Amino acid sequence: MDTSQTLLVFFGGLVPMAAIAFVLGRRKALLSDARGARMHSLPGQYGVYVATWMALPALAIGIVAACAVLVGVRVPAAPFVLSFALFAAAIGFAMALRRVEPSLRARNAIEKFVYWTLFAASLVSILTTFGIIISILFEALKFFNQVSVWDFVTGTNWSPVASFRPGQDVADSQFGSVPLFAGTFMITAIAMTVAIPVGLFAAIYMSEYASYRVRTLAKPMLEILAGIPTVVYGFFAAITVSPLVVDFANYFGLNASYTNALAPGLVMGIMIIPFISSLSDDVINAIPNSLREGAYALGATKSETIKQIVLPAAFPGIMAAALLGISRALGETMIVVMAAGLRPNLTWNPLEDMTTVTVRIVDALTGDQSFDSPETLAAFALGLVLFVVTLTLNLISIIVIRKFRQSYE
Amino acid sequence: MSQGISLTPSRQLKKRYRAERRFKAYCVGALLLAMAFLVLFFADMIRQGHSAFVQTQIRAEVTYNEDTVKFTSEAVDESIAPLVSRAFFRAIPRRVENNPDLMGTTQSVWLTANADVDQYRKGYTDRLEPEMLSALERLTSEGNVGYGFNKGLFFSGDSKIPSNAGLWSAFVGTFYVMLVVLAVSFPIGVATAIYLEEFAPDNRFTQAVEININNLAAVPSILFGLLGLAIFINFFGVPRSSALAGGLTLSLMTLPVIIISTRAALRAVPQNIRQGAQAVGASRWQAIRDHVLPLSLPGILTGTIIGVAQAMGETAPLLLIGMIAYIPDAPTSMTEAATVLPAQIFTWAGMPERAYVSLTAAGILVLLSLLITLNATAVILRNRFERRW
Amino acid sequence: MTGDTTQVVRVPTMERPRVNQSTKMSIGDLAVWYGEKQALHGVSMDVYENEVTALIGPSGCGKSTFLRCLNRMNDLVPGVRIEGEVVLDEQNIYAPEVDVVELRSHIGMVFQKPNPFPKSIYENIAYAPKILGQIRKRTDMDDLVERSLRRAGLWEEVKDRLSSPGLSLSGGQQQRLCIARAIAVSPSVLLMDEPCSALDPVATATVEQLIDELKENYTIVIVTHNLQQAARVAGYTAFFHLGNIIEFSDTDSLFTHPREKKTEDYITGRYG
Amino acid sequence: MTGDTTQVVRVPTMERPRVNQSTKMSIGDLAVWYGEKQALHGVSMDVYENEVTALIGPSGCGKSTFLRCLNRMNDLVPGVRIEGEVVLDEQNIYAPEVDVVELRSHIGMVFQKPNPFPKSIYENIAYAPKILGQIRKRTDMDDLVERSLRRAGLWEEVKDRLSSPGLSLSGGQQQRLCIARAIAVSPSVLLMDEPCSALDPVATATVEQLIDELKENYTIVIVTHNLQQAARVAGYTAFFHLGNIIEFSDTDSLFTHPREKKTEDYITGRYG
Amino acid sequence: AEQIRIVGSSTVYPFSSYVAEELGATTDIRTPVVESTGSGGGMKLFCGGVGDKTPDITNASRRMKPSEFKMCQDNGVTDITENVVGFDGIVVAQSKQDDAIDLSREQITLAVAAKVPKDGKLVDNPYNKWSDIDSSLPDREILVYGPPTSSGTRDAFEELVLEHGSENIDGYGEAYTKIRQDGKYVPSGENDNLIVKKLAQNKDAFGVFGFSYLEENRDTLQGAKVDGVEPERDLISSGEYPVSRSLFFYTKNAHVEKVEGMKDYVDMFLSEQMASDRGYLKNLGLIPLPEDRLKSERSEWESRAKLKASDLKG
Ligand SMILES: Nc1ncnc2c1ncn2[C@@H]1O[C@H](COP(=O)(O)OP(=O)(O)OP(=O)(O)O)[C@@H](O)[C@H]1O
Ligand SMILES: Nc1ncnc2c1ncn2[C@@H]1O[C@H](COP(=O)(O)OP(=O)(O)OP(=O)(O)O)[C@@H](O)[C@H]1O
Ligand SMILES: [Mg+2]
Ligand SMILES: [Mg+2]
Ligand SMILES: O=P([O-])([O-])[O-]
Repeated sequence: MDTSQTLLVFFGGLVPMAAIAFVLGRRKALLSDARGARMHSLPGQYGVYVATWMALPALAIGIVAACAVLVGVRVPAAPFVLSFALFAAAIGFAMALRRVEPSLRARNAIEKFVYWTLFAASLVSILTTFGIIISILFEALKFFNQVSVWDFVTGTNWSPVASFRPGQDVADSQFGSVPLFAGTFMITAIAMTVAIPVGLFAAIYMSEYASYRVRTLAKPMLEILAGIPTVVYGFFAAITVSPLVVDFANYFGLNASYTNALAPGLVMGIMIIPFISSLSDDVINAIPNSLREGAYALGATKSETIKQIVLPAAFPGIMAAALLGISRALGETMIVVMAAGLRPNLTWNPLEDMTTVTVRIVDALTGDQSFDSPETLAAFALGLVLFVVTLTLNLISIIVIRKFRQSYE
Repeated sequence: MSQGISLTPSRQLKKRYRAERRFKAYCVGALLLAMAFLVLFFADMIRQGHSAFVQTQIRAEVTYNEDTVKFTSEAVDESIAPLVSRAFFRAIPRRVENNPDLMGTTQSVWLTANADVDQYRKGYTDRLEPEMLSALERLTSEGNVGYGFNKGLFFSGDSKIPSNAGLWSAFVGTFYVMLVVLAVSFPIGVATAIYLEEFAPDNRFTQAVEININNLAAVPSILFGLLGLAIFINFFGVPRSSALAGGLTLSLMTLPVIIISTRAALRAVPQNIRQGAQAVGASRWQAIRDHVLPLSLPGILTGTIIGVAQAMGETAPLLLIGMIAYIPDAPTSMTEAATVLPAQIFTWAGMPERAYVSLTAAGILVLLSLLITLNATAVILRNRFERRW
Repeated sequence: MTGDTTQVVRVPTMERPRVNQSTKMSIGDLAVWYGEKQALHGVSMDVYENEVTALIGPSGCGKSTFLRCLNRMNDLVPGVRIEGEVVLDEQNIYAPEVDVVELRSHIGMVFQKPNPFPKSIYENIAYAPKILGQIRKRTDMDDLVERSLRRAGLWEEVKDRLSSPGLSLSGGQQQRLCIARAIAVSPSVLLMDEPCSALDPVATATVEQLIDELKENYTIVIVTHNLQQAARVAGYTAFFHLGNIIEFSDTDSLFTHPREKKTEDYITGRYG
Repeated sequence: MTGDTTQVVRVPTMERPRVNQSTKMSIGDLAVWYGEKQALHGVSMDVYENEVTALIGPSGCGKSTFLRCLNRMNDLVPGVRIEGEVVLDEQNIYAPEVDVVELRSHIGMVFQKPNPFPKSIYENIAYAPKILGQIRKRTDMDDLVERSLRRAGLWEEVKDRLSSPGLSLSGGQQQRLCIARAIAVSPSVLLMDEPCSALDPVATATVEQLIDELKENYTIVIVTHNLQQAARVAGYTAFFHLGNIIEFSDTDSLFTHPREKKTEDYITGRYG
Repeated sequence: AEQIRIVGSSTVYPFSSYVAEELGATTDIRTPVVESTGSGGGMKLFCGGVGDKTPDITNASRRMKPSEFKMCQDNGVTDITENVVGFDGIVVAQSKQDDAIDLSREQITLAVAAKVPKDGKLVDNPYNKWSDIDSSLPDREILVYGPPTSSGTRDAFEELVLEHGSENIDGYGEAYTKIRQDGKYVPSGENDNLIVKKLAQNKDAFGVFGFSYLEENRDTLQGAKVDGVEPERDLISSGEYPVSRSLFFYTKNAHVEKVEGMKDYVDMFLSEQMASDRGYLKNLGLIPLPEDRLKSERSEWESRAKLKASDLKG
């Protein structure tokens, strides 16, 4: 029996059984009700109670067995597991049905079940974070077995040697990640130079000046910017903006590479505008109107009120929004994969090409090096650092925003 | 006693008003800049992509006989054959097989030209051999060359022959992937949101979960790709490149979006509705199920649509789980290899042939119209059902 | 008006029988904390059967908190801690074996802001009897809906549009709908937290009259910030201040001969 | 208490000179709409110089709306429409040539909830004189800050911590800070919208006393929901109801011999 | 499985996917899925085991490494057939508007190696212009766009040009190790339209990439002669052009019977119509095998010749 058949039998058996359990549980409750007993819960609730107790043990066994198979532990054959599960279901059913009595608090039991189900769902997000960490950590550790963390973090030279043929000396490789992070930060800085002023001023306009109609028009427009997929931005950066930057640079007698850092930086900035503007918009709107009125009542003009009262009050929130924007820019992949260079380059000149952490990750994992070569493993090390950096930024800004919101609630 | 105070602007106030106007101009300017970019972007995409929606077609006499089934390029005139897309010739044997009546006939049909001819006519490249050029000129003067709607763009799968390449398999793949995303992230996301908003005690653990969710919403997408590769494919053995693998990976990315917007929707339902229900003897869950959820449904759906739209445009994680590959046939199940629209766009963007540039832009236009439709639906839903309490 | 004149505000009160009342609820040493903050400091009092008891006091003194302890609605507030006992018909409702959901179906509650469910008028009334399993047959339910609406004095106004949304009613009608909803499950006690403060004078009068009728069958506890309202509808009044009961007695004596200085200061408008 | 007894609530009032007052502001036929909804229906009244005028009336009757028309704060509400005239020192403040920003610097305002800026105490006071360009020198500013705080009776309490944030003060101190802030630019009229409703009794008493002192130099209009407060602080009182002025006269007569039935019903607590 | 899965080299990917498409279009077999994972990544997946979830064929732009072969064996992938399907020339291209140029491998080495001999010692590469290396070369800045370290093409370029070059340069005492990092050699994506623009715009620059890419952009690019030989198809095929490598694919024989169409796919790949000198893949830039070599590859395939560890040594 293959997996899908097993699943079919499993659920094919479970669903009708649960239905029967429901009917029987409900019937028993109705009977005692008819006999005049004062039932604690509704008859249907007893039905659900019995069905749940029937299905739960079977599901538990199924899940345990499935996990065991996946992890590679030897388990009895599928038919055996199946019959075992059905047996457990039958026992659960019998016990639950026996307990259906007027004093049984079926509603409370269901309530509990719902609670734990919801709770279990909320664990998925935690598991996701663990999943990310696990999937990066082990490979990253393998890498750090070969390359010292210190060299990785402080080295300014990134030049892995191909490890295709036997005899190539991998020890000649250098994995100094500074140039990669420098490139990443350069592009991020360019992006934020675009995104923060434009996003913030646009947010101010929309929350303080714009009429209702302008706002209902402009907001969705900005949301479109947020909805454009990054692969599309990447194409635009590579095909349209990069050549434009080169032409511009040439016009001023400057030399620009086709994979300059400026083009992806600019486009990334545009991508981040809506993040900044909508977060700032939130934050500015959270400033109570009473502060504005206080300033107006003293004879302040609108811009004075905004600049001197609203913005300073909103500053922590805006700061946090900017941090979130930065974290997004650091981790952005498609734009730089398509439009930034591959050359680790430590420079201040944004017209030169430079590479970024995410570009390197993608390049190493989709490139030709073997899976256990240091360069491939380096991708995980880079991923780990990236995760830690963005995690830190996210945490700071999430906490700041929470605090900020609380202080104005 | 202040007598006769002046209520007209003083000189100093006039100066303040100038600063006022300047500041407002910055704000308007910022918004206009963002809008201008949007316009520029769309104009550019349309400029690059519009031509891919039509294709050069050439009318020619096609002869079907034993010979031409074998040596397919002889089915049309020798001078015309080099202008016609290879996709036509290679399909001749099967076409005859499926429709034996064709055998021995000669028909005048419109054939799709190959990419070189197409690109030449659209003014992108100029590299036709002299014989081809003269043949093309002759055909044009005879009225046997024209543009036709590029049906293949929508109804055929990927191809290495640009004139034959289309988005169909990516459409179907996207559909499957989104099914998975919905099936996984909607129930889990809504359940998580209900738990956090309605049930969770205010303790460290809950706070950790909340912060974790907000963090997940901002974790670089490429890291989700690493997760998909390590956990779903390598550990759980989900088939590589499959809609299931892609969908599960994207589900985890969509989850925070749905959770956050569902929580907002739940929070918008006034507390007194819950209290009213509980005060008449409804349990907590009954109050939520019967009153809160129905009221917050529009908000939940809006968030879900936006989350799905976001997932639909995601590419980076798919790079790592094998969905960026040559997959021309539409998948027929969750476990078959599938590709999605943004992945297809990425593939085309990297193709060396020039014809793929406009195909890429056309693909982008198609994807964007899908996404904008989805988002517009969400906005309309939100405006329609938004309730002020 | 020069010098220290005294200004007279008339408060009419109504006739009320002065029989010896039996105790419906008895609250003993009730203390409530919200997190670190203590909102009630060991409050004790009795609620008499088929009587209206008013709770008055300045804003934030704990009236609502006290009221919400009587049907354990306060359990829902995160971080709340409650000590002491509330005995309803000889049973402490804070005893571990008490099922709160069950309890609340015996003690109805009406809130400050009318909060009908965003459903039809009919469903507003029918919801609770349905989920409590009290009524199963459609015709029984129709009867119950009519009976409840009649009691709340709303039947004539809405009988032709039972399926229109509860929110389409005016504020006063909504509040009476909420009262109808509360009495549909036949509770024995009715708690009301400033039920008229969001209503206009006409609606207020209607609701006050309704309260007067309901006390035939229900024990009613009402929070109000309107002293005159307390004087008009309540047989007994408790004056709260900073989480303590300062004075509790029959309404007449409390208003005419307050025993405590604080009470007097409050009812003469020196603070609040 | 049986039968139709009358209950007495004492309202102490203070000595007040009965001189003929000159008019500071004169409101003529003021009507306000919020969108379709009319909130004021042609209200006319005078505000006398160096007097306290109280506005009373049930919730939603238009008191705040009226008050906010006096310094054109209502202009800021989206969708508002205002008709009629408000004359300040012989000039209609709704005339086209009037500059609102200039106007507001002449008419101070204090709000229901204390709203100090999230800045230091010093900066809270210095903010307006600075942007208005009234004071340039640092020492002048120091003087002004001290003077304003003294007037608001706050100087002694805060003189050692002028640089700590305004929000670190208690509610009553914050409200006095807001008053100090308002008088720092030497307005001629001071508007107050329920300035004590968020304060405790002690803070309320301090602010009331402050108002009493300020009326030496300022014309004050105050909205209050506390009838006793109106009686305590105001020389004149206007009773609003459903967007109309029902009655406007000196406070004593309004409370002791209301001319209108509605006024009487309101001050005796039949509604509101 | 009902669908053939092919992974591996990005260099072979265009040819492989073209054949896949042809197979899908002309027969009832489902079009195989072709993923470009790089030679190394392909080997990893391919050698991961036998069965549904593993690929049937992997392409490679180099031979399987013994370590990879061992991994295959360990995972039960024991019956593998190896085929060469053609050659890939690695070209040094420049703008068509430049003067034609002839570079020796030694000159290229001196231009891009990290260390070069100077006065008997190995020093950091001092050359900025080609004319610094040899006065007969043009007065052009050295600027080479070439494959990144993650690419097999880079590896081949280093092996076939730089190692070879360094061995022939006097004074290059130790083995060549590295390409210079000072910006004269710019790693660039291989399948990147930008590289064409870069070369068209910057007349100084050279680009290093696969022959097929030059073929596709003949209208703007020209190839430099290497050691006096033009990068022409025939010259690469005959081995006269010095920088070329073989392209391989490996077939998992255990799957041939189970996966519908695998045989047809390989047959088609090796057919006249595709791989021969008159075949279609030529148009995509594949350098076909000489006729007899192609025949022998076909017979290897027919007999499902089993790859042995000893084949891979040397
Ligand atoms: N959920 C809560 N969390 C924290 N503190 C609370 C909460 N609810 C009430 N409090 C505090 O408990 C005290 C008593 O509040 P309560 O609402 O019982 O007063 P009240 O007498 O009903 O006032 P009001 O007349 O304004 O309704 C107040 O100081 C209030 O701030
Ligand atoms: N911004 C607004 N938009 C629409 N309607 C408003 C607005 N502000 C006030 N109103 C309405 O105008 C009427 C008068 O409101 P106003 O705030 O002036 O009353 P008020 O007498 O100050 O009441 P309160 O004592 O509750 O403060 C009310 O019905 C109110 O609902
Ligand atoms: Mg209360
Ligand atoms: Mg008001
Ligand atoms: O993908 P490669 O051919 O360069 O290994």
